[in-house]
Amino acid sequence: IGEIRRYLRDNNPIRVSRSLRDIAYKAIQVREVLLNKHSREPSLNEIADELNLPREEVIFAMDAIQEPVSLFEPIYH
Amino acid sequence: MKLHNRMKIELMSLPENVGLARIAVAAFASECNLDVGELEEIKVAVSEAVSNAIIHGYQKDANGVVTLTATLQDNVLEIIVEDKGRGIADLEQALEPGSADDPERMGLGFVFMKSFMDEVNVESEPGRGTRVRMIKKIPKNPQAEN
Amino acid sequence: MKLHNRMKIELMSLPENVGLARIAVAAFASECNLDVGELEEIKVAVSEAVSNAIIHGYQKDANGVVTLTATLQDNVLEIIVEDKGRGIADLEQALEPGSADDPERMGLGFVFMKSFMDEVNVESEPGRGTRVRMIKKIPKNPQAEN
Ligand SMILES: Nc1ncnc2c1ncn2[C@@H]1O[C@H](COP(=O)(O)OP(=O)(O)O)[C@@H](O)[C@H]1O
Ligand SMILES: Nc1ncnc2c1ncn2[C@@H]1O[C@H](COP(=O)(O)OP(=O)(O)O)[C@@H](O)[C@H]1O
Ligand SMILES: [Mg+2]
Ligand SMILES: [Mg+2]
Repeated sequence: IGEIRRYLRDNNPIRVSRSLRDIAYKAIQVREVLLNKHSREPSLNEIADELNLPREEVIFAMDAIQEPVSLFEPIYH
Repeated sequence: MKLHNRMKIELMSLPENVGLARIAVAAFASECNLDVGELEEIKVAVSEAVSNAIIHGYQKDANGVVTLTATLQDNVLEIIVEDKGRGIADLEQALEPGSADDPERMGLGFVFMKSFMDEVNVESEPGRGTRVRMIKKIPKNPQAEN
Repeated sequence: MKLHNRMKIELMSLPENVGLARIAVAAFASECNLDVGELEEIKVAVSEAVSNAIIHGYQKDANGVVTLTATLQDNVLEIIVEDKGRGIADLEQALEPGSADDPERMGLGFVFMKSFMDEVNVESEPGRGTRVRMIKKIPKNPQAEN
């Protein structure tokens, strides 16, 4: 347990927002690569597979780099 | 009809929960093998419906509960967003573009929902609440292996 | 005690919903300004509890419903995972490491939950279901900006 805990901690002294941004940018790059390779829009599953991440992690990250509320809801900004 | 998956979420009526609803629905829909753009459209539709429940339904009273139900049956994704808030008196007018009651708002929420989803039904009763039911047909096989 | 936020999620007992539960909790907890390691630990604890409900509680019968409740009150995050499955006959033994009923499993789920969360309580009744309540103290101000 101690080892797993150390693994989780040591690799991640950073803020969540920062790590999500990193994943999101990687996802955007991978999407671009797959798009060029197959000449079609890749599915989220394909992007997640390529990144070796669960697809919900990619969703969470991609969402984090967007506006917190919908683009069309100016009221909170 | 084969039921593939279902989830129900109850959220406090807080602006930060719009993001939560959006991520949960995207994660739910992601088993349908959609691409990022298709997921984005579903997320926008859900954001609009949940924001409406919070802003208009409960008028930002955090104690309200917004209920989101997502069901995946055959190739059909159904999303229902419900509130027990103040309801809509003139539903026909509310569904039109630019019907915002506040000049700062664009009044495009329902328009987005209708353009991003294949079907949108709204039921509302003044003083009792609103229920928005949205349907999206999934072009690909839901449980397809990648 | 000030209630900051609450959500309740009901999920079908499907393995793919473990990821959904994990990400919903991550989104919920992300307003607590945790670092990645802390958030990751909470996600592991939730994954273990939800997996147990699906694998052991409902023995993979997809019709079971797993309920996840998350509450943020003052600096305390409470997570409850509940199932109406077969329950645990010998709770004391189940909480020990290596108590797996299947030699392929490690029997470390509860051990992880206990080491990653500040408090873990399990209630269970054979034939009626199991309820795991986990508490995490949030060191920082919940609504702090990063
Ligand atoms: N859940 C709801 N409860 C009460 N009123 C609502 C609800 N959803 C929408 N409305 C009403 O319908 C109108 C149009 O909604 P919408 O198209 O999203 O535009 P906007 O939110 O920008 O005003 C709102 O201004 C509001 O009066
Ligand atoms: N929700 C549950 N319903 C029924 N039995 C459970 C539940 N959660 C745990 N158990 C029992 O407790 C044991 C220990 O659980 P855990 O520590 O997670 O180890 P593992 O899941 O690897 O067996 C399980 O093997 C199972 O017998
Ligand atoms: Mg709106
Ligand atoms: Mg386990």
